[in-house]
Amino acid sequence: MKQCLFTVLENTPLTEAVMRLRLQGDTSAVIRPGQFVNIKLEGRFLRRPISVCDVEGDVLTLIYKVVGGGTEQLRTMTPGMRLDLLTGLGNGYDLSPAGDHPLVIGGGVGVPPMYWLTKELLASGRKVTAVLGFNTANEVFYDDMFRALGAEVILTTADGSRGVKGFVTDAMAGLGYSYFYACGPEPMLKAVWRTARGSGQLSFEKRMGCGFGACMGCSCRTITGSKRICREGPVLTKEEIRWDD
Amino acid sequence: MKQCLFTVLENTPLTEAVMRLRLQGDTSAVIRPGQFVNIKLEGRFLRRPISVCDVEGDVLTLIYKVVGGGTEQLRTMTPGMRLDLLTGLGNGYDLSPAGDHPLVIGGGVGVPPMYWLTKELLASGRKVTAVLGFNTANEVFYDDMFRALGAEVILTTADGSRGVKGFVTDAMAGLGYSYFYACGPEPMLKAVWRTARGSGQLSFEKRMGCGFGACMGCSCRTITGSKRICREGPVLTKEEIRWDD
Amino acid sequence: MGRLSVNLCGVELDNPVIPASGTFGYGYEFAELYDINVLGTFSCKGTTLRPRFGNDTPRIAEAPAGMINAVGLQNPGVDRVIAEELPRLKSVFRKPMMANVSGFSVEEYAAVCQKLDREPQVGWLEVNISCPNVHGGGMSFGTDPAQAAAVTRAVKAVTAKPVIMKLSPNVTDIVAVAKACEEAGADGISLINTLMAMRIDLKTRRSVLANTTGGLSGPAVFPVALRMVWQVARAVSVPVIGLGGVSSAEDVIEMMLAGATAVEIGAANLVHPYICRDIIAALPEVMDRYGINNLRDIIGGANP
Amino acid sequence: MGRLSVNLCGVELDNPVIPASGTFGYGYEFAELYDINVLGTFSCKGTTLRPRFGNDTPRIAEAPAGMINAVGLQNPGVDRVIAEELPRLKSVFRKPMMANVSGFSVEEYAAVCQKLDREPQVGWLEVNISCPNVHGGGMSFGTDPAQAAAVTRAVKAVTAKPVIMKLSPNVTDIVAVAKACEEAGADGISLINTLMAMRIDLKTRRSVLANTTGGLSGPAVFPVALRMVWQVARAVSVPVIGLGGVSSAEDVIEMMLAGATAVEIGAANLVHPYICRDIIAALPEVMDRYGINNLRDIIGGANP
Ligand SMILES: Cc1cc2nc3c(=O)[nH]c(=O)nc-3n(C[C@H](O)[C@H](O)[C@H](O)COP(=O)(O)OP(=O)(O)OC[C@H]3O[C@@H](n4cnc5c(N)ncnc54)[C@H](O)[C@@H]3O)c2cc1C
Ligand SMILES: Cc1cc2nc3c(=O)[nH]c(=O)nc-3n(C[C@H](O)[C@H](O)[C@H](O)COP(=O)(O)OP(=O)(O)OC[C@H]3O[C@@H](n4cnc5c(N)ncnc54)[C@H](O)[C@@H]3O)c2cc1C
Ligand SMILES: Cc1cc2nc3c(=O)[nH]c(=O)nc-3n(C[C@H](O)[C@H](O)[C@H](O)COP(=O)(O)O)c2cc1C
Ligand SMILES: Cc1cc2nc3c(=O)[nH]c(=O)nc-3n(C[C@H](O)[C@H](O)[C@H](O)COP(=O)(O)O)c2cc1C
Ligand code: FES
Ligand code: FES
Repeated sequence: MKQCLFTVLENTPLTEAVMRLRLQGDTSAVIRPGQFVNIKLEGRFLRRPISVCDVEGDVLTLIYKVVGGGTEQLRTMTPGMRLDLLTGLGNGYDLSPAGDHPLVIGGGVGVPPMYWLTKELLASGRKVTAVLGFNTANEVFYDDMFRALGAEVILTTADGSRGVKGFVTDAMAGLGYSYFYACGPEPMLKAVWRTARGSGQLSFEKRMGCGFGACMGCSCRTITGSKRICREGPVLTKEEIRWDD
Repeated sequence: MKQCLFTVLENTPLTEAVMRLRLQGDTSAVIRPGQFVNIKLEGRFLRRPISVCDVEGDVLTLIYKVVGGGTEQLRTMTPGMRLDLLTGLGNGYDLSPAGDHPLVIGGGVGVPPMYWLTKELLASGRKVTAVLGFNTANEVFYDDMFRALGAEVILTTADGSRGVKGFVTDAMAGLGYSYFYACGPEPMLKAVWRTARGSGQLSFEKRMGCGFGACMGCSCRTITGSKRICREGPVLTKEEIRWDD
Repeated sequence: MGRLSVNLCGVELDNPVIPASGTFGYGYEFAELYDINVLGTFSCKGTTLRPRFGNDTPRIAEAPAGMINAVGLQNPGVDRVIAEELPRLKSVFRKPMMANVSGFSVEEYAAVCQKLDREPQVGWLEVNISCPNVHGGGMSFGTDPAQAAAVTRAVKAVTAKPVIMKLSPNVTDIVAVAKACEEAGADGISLINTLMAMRIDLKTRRSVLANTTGGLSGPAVFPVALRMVWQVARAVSVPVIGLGGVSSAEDVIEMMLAGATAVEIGAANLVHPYICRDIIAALPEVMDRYGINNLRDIIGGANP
Repeated sequence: MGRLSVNLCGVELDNPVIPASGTFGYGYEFAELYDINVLGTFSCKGTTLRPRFGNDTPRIAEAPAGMINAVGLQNPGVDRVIAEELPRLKSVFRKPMMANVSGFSVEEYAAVCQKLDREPQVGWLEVNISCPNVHGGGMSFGTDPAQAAAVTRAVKAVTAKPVIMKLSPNVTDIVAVAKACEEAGADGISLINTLMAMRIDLKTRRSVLANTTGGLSGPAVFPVALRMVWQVARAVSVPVIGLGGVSSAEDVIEMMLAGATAVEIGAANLVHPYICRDIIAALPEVMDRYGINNLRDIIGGANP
């Protein structure tokens, strides 16, 4: 983990509510796809956790959805402004078990972390299929970016306004893959966990006090005991996940 | 009273700790020298009261000393930034009893409000002598501005490093004047009140909750009953002042 | 009956927004700024039997997301309030107003309420029991359920107007105090008053306040106030007025979901003089955003 | 003896800065960030007899100038703390540490303290009496002076280490609880724990916390904490540790002027992981600014 000041390079809308933020600074602690950063905003006490969508040299790309006061405030940041970040948080995805043709599954703002993951998987010579799920056509973002990387992209929308009608699990049925990686809202993760064949890794969200393991605010029960989503997570393996409800 | 957004035009140091802030906005509620504005600063709950030093059209000049967190934050404002102000607060000085040769007495950051007052007194055809008191030579500001207006200026410094050595009351001894106006730290006001011949008006400071008469935070006892420094003050007449300690 | 209207102890309010005692004077300072008839009602400066200058100054201090006050109930006394303030108010406010009452003995509370009972402009008596009890060792009436009940009974005996008991949050068990007031006949409960607090000036090494301690209010106390409103609203059957740090339409709705029938706004008025008017104006849009048709439907509507 | 050093219950601290329980884990997360030997000491995560997962999630919420937590004492239980955490800590922290202890009955408190009494790494036992008392109707041990005294006595009976009783601020009379602890043998008092609070999510119309209520901490509570430290420090003769919202060197000094011998820092660590180190580094300059030669000279040095 590192605490560093980053400078805003770009903060532009991808859809009505989703923004892309590009930041310049010390990215040396950001080492694995699936990790996140924790952003301090003036006048808000707790930091806001956002996954790393991409890192290229000293430039970090984050994609966030405006859902409340903090992300609304983030939306007002303009190039040149500075943000205090904790970087390199969380375990990130383990690429070693991916096999030759992993499936990456992203839903909504679970899509961004899959981008860097896909890039790394492709860079290691694997074939990647990406199933990207959204609610409706005008909420879709980054599908072209995944294609540009060289991934096969299957788009789903709940209302069928673009791509396959339905959920990511509908698109997954019948697909062949060596391993899977998933990030998205909890109901999606649960459905993926229930229906996906084979092994995989899933990334979770929890309200966080610190983001680096100090407060026990983000604990979750796994079959191997309790884990802190911010430290032993956010990525858990399919096998260790316990759904309590 | 009005609540308006002002744009910073200038925020420059006059001495090591004293800054001049020029703001553009709706000055229509600012009608009398001796009135003040109340400034909202991001992240501070209470507004900060500052006297009007001058008003020319839609440009307001304030002079403030950096003494704590709020004024420190004010120092970081740069041209183009915006500030939420309550304007036109307080009674201000009554010019009618001034006579033909009033004396204006300012001490430290009590000097700024005397500037606009002096300007108005001169504009009404009066002769003005200004006694301006500071601690030491490099804390002096605005004496030349008073001279440029056409006032006779007597400068005092406590350590004698410029002008008359001593306090404003030392310089006042032997001066002839028709009426007096004073603003400065409470010990100075008390000394002026005790030693000044004839009648006059003195301006006070109190910790304020609102600045416009709603909270009773700023009350002071006068011989005619309690007054709110923010509304029936900050200017009191020599005759009504009661010193309780 | 509009979307915003609520019923407070039998009196219909156009909306639940009420400036809190001590932050709105006797109303007419704000009447210079906007038409205060847009308010549900307002609670006037705490009124005592005799005139009071209050505590020495400084009696205001800044705090993180809030302020501390030790004004100490400055007011002209109930007789001048009736003779001067109420007539003056009449010309700018045509709704029933809430008279906030304080005292230093049970008898004083009753005496003030008895006088105000005769005033047709007064819609409710809000009885502030956080003042120190001079006959009870200095602890406030609001910290002991039995004393809170005693004040309630004494006041109820002298007035036919709805009596709202305003509680201090500086207690171990707010529910016990609220229930004692309800059992003694209170028609409503308002909470919270300020949290006892202090700041020290590092330069002078003295309290920032001449009175040493004061009361914290503003956004800092909102989560504590909300918790107490939640606890009390579930324990009593009379209406609860929620206050403490409210400063947006969202905060009003949060308080009402927790169980408040109406919501007072205190410190925020001092910093943003138009805030009550602006919150009332903002409510319909915020209600739409959260799928609320009528505010009265959501009172106590939150689940644990 | 440096300018910053203070004596806490007979043990010399290099400086008065102590990360507060629950915000610093068992120390080694922070040891990855900086050499935690710069600290006066630190108070570990609240330790109970049996392992606890704590409350359901979400158990964190944002508040104005603060946060609410309902972690619910997640910890591996005292036996694993002794078997695993303390040995692991030894490699990164060579000073005596403060063991924070919780329990749900008097016997549990005593059992945990008895085990920790044998550990040479433990310099002080900090006994948190704000947990609900399962045998006493759910109210916390810290809200009743008699029960607070009972816990103090039980713990003192099983340990020779200094016992610091950590008080809950959710009480009418904090001085009564502090004095009861002192009379029962407490070697020190630390305060405050969190203020009971709540937030409701407008979208779901449910509490933001699975546990419904939680504890408010952070700058918002600083003026309340300072007031309680002031009151308690004047009423007891044992050392007082002040905490609640401290987030700067100035806050440390303000707490000490109010009467604190040492100062804990909680929520601020979560947002600014280097804050304790930075405050310690800033103290000498801030002391110079306010004419303070040695911190120990200013303890309780403020006037009303
Ligand atoms: C590990 C991790 C990675 C994330 N990555 C992304 C991402 O790449 N893009 C993105 O758009 N969002 C992401 N989120 C969710 C994002 O953190 C929240 O949307 C954001 O914190 C909301 O803040 P707010 O102030 O706008 O909302 P508010 O609802 O006002 O926030 C109030 C509090 O709740 C917390 N909170 C609210 N929603 C969430 C949530 N879903 N998860 C955790 N805490 C929450 C906030 O952090 C804050 O403390 C991630 C969350 C986690 C835990
Ligand atoms: C009517 C009036 C006119 C004023 N005019 C000027 C002026 O023209 N130039 C100038 O430099 N200063 C003026 N002051 C003083 C100025 O308001 C304070 O210096 C300023 O508020 C300090 O804020 P801070 O955050 O830097 O200090 P802090 O000490 O951190 O402030 C903490 C709190 O105390 C209040 N406070 C601190 N000092 C004073 C003070 N002397 N008077 C009132 N409240 C105080 C602050 O407003 C704030 O609420 C005036 C004060 C009043 C009441
Ligand atoms: C300056 C000031 C004066 C107050 N005077 C009174 C009063 O006279 N009577 C009373 O019942 N409450 C008084 N209060 C308390 C408020 O009415 C309210 O209960 C408290 O401030 C919490 O609300 P807030 O956080 O919105 O300010 C006063 C508060 C402030 C800030
Ligand atoms: C996430 C979190 C967990 C906490 N856990 C404990 C605990 O286990 N034992 C305890 O005595 N206090 C606990 N506390 C309370 C703190 O130690 C401290 O008393 C309180 O937060 C006030 O200090 P602060 O405002 O600096 O955070 C916890 C606080 C937080 C924020
Ligand atoms: S958020 Fe604090 S431990 Fe995970
Ligand atoms: S500052 Fe509020 S009445 Fe003067």
